[in-house]
Amino acid sequence: MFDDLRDLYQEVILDHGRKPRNFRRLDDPDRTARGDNPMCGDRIELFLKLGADGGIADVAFQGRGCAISTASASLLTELVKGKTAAQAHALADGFRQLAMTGTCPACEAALADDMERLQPLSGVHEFPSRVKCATLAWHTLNAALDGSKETSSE
Amino acid sequence: MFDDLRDLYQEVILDHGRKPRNFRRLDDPDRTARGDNPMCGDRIELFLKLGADGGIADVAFQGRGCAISTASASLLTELVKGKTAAQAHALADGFRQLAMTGTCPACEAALADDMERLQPLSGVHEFPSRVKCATLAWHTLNAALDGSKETSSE
Amino acid sequence: MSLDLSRIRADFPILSQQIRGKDLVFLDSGASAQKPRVVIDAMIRCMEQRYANVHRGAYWLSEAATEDYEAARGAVAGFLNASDPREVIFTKNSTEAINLVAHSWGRGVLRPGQAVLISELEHHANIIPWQMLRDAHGIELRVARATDAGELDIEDVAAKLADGKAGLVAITHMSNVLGTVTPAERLVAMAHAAGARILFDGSQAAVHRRVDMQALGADFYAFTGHKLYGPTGIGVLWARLEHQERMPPFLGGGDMISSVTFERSEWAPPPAKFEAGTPAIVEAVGLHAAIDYVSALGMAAIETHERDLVDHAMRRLTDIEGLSLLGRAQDRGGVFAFTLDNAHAHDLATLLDRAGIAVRAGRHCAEPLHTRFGVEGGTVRASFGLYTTQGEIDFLAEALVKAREFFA
Amino acid sequence: MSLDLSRIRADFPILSQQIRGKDLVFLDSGASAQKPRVVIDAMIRCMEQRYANVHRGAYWLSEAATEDYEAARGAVAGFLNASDPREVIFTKNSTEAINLVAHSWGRGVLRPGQAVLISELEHHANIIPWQMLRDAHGIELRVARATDAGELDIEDVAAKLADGKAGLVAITHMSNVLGTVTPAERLVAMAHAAGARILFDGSQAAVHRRVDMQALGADFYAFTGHKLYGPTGIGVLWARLEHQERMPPFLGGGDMISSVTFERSEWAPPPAKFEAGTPAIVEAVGLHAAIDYVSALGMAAIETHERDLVDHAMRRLTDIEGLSLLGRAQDRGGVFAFTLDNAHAHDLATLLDRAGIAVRAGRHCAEPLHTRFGVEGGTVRASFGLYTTQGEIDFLAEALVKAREFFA
Ligand SMILES: Cc1ncc(COP(=O)(O)O)c(C=O)c1O
Ligand SMILES: Cc1ncc(COP(=O)(O)O)c(C=O)c1O
Repeated sequence: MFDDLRDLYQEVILDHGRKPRNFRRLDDPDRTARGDNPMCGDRIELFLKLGADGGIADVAFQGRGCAISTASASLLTELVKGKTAAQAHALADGFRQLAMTGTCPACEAALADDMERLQPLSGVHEFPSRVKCATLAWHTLNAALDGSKETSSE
Repeated sequence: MFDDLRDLYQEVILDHGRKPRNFRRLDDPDRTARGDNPMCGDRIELFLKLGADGGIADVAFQGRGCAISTASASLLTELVKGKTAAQAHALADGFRQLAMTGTCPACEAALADDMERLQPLSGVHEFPSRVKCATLAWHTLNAALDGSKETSSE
Repeated sequence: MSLDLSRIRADFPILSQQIRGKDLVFLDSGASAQKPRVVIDAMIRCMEQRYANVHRGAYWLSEAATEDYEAARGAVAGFLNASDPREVIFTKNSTEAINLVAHSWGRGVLRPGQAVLISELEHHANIIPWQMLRDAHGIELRVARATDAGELDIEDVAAKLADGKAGLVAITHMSNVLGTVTPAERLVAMAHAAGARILFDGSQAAVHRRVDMQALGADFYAFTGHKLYGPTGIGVLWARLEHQERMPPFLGGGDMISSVTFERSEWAPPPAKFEAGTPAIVEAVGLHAAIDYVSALGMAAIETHERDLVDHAMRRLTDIEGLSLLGRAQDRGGVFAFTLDNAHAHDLATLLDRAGIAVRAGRHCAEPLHTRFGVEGGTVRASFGLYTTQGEIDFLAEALVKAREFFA
Repeated sequence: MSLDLSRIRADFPILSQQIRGKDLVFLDSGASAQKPRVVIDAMIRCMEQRYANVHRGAYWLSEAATEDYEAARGAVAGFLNASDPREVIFTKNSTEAINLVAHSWGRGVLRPGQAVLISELEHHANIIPWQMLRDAHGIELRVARATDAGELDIEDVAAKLADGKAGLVAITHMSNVLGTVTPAERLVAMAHAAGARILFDGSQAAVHRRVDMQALGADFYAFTGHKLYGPTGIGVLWARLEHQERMPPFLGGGDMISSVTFERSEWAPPPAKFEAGTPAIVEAVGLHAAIDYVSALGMAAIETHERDLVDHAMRRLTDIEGLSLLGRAQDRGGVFAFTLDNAHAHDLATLLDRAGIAVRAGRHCAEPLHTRFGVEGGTVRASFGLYTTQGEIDFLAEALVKAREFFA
């Protein structure tokens, strides 16, 4: 009945959705931001710890969301750790592109490995109402890096 | 081009429209009322002088209106003079019936002569947006008799 | 008299569509209902044969359009068994209807310090306008509780009316999440006994039951065209003339005045006073056709059909492991909100969509109600229309079982 | 590029109708325009194939409807050359659009004691909301004069802005009675130089000219769908995002909030904040089709055609003995209001109707303007659309001559 949905809900997604990585509060974070998707009531909180060089030393999240937004946030935390703010913004841009169109031809070669790991989320581009679930964490990341407190994917 | 409109604009109407009878203010009236038709901006003022018996001793009107509302007011003044309030109300009811449907089968025999004189206005029933023009003066008459000050045919 | 479902379904062009190769199983009528051909045809005829702006046009087309527009008002009055068509004010939807009352009657008649009593069952459309009135005008906002079964807690209503401070009770006639139908007659009696006026948000109820303004005795009643198989862009506020008389206008503009100078304007008599600007002419004509359609089927027959659907859905849904229904009111209509273990509402809706089933996921514009029932994320909601079949409910139930496996 | 009138007329089903055996000569487009087949078809397609409530539906039909609704917003933004589609707020008509500004921006941003400057040219929709704001909020209402030619008296505007008390200028972009087009760019410069914001009532102008928000630089612009060959039940308020951010919402309800508790609610970002409740989905789709239709013809071509009609009408109408035109502005569109000796406007309209000519009689929701021009009763108004022909104007002129004889 739902076989063609295995494209959207690939095993990686279901796995990260069920057992999100870095799913906790950071003590004493340097930056936090909240993201809201009023459409489905999803809400996440993202915590960043910045290194002396301004890079992302640690990152974690909490909140409640669907499999897709949870998996996306979970993958995010794995990928942006160790990146500079500029690198993280670039990856967020690339991911938004991927989620909306299914590919990111404009993405730099430097992002290739990360984009590869995000590939399982590319299926959302066929589900307009779910794109926002996938991008929520990334909007929130941008907001946290820019120092704004709240964001909404609507 | 407008030949079939001779039914609506019969000579009587055009004549009363051009040269309305009793078109003046009454000095020291016992009752006055104003009638408004916001649809076309028509506005009339009706003046009544009552006799010792409560009957309509004199009646006149002023204002500005289309041929139909002016003719209707003019005919009204000719017809209700000398009538009791009850007779005038009955005639107003009969006329409203005539204007809306083209006839007044329910009208009492006592009204027959008056209704005959109002017959030229019966053509308005085919012009829904003009019925209010024809009935404006009669609404105003009712209002004057009942002692209310203003009325609107809308 | 029972409904001939296959004939009815043929009346709705959209229902015979295939979506991604699957038959459409439309279970989101509570959000907005589909339109029968007669409604579409009435709108076409209006635009092709009898269209012009209404009122104040002294020519045939404008007279025809005015006649049709006012006939629609008459049809609504008949549908509600109102005693006078002037009690019917056309708005753009329920939301505007409720805002109109909050704004005009709320600021014009309610006094600061008085209270408005709503309930935990409300749709945002019957919450936010009163919050805005509270903040602008200094009234107190009280909220009557819902019981765990999802019914209105009548004792709490009584308690919150007891001090006589409530000037208005504004309550849903049927919850768009739980399906609960509130005891309207009783609420009218309670409100009036406490010296308060009462407004019903009938957005859901008017679609599923016969409502009768003369029998009910309420003060205001709001509903919306697009849920009643009519077009978008039109709603109704039924309001007693005595209230309309006392209310200042809401929107200012053409057609709602009787005279204008720059110094002051005089308002037109009700209901024109509340219908500023060019109204939704084509939509009124469409709503008229929708009312004729449901009236010809018979609201009683529709109610019976929906009662059968509710019983059937109750049996099928409560059978499903891991499914939790929100609310189990005695008196309820065809709206079911639920959660399923392991599956977030949004993921579930996406799965069902792939099977051709249209349901809504989220909080259905009733966030406080979800909070009340401890649902943090959202629920999936299946809501029925007069064209819904038991077969569709069976298909939903099967799909839910499979969906649970998918996410297990 | 000129318009192919016979093809265009074939696009409008209603124009091929006979009314009481006479060809329809529809000269009331200023009140509401007729609808081309593409608009009707788009609405049918919406209801038969792509209908559901928008936003928050995680299924195909709702996604399709949402896409169509938002595409309509994009089309309006393109039509107005707005820099961002979020500047486009859908309302039910122009009247609601102006009331929205008067209410939200007026009470939220204007301070008591500040002034709003309107003009003698205004439609009631751009008078009454400001009177209501004056009475509720204590602002001063100023009225710029019209000259005897029916133009806006620019010196009077300057004088009334001179003390810097005006917070808002709210002026028609084209008079619905005189046809006068106001010097919009100049007014923007004057308003801004005086520290005021500026709103245009574009209900008439947007139909006849290309309007360009980026070039104009105004703050608010309102227009209405049904005059632009679109459906009833939909209008547009274009508003800069910075203003939208500062404005409290107008109607409260679903879709305009981001979170709700009974204590307080948070508003959704613009423009959702101003679109409470189920929007006019089908009507937005119809308006989109109307915009595509006029855009394909080209606003420049439409303007040229209408300029020819205006020149022709000027010649033909000024030839008629006993006819007095209201206003003779240099820059004008296809709207002519006049009186005729011996014939009251209403009688005249009835006569013309019998010849198949649809014109409006009265004060056209601009009572103070009629007072200004010394017209006590009303005028007859003939207004043109893109489908109007010179032949129709000739026919009107002949009928007027005969009508004068009729009443002589
Ligand atoms: C100049 C002007 N402003 C405002 C309006 C009001 O438009 P609507 O009735 O669609 O709100 C009209 C049309 O009636 C108009 O011509
Ligand atoms: C109970 C209830 N009230 C109000 C509304 C608002 O209706 P509308 O969006 O048509 O204004 C709805 C529908 O969304 C509803 O279900």
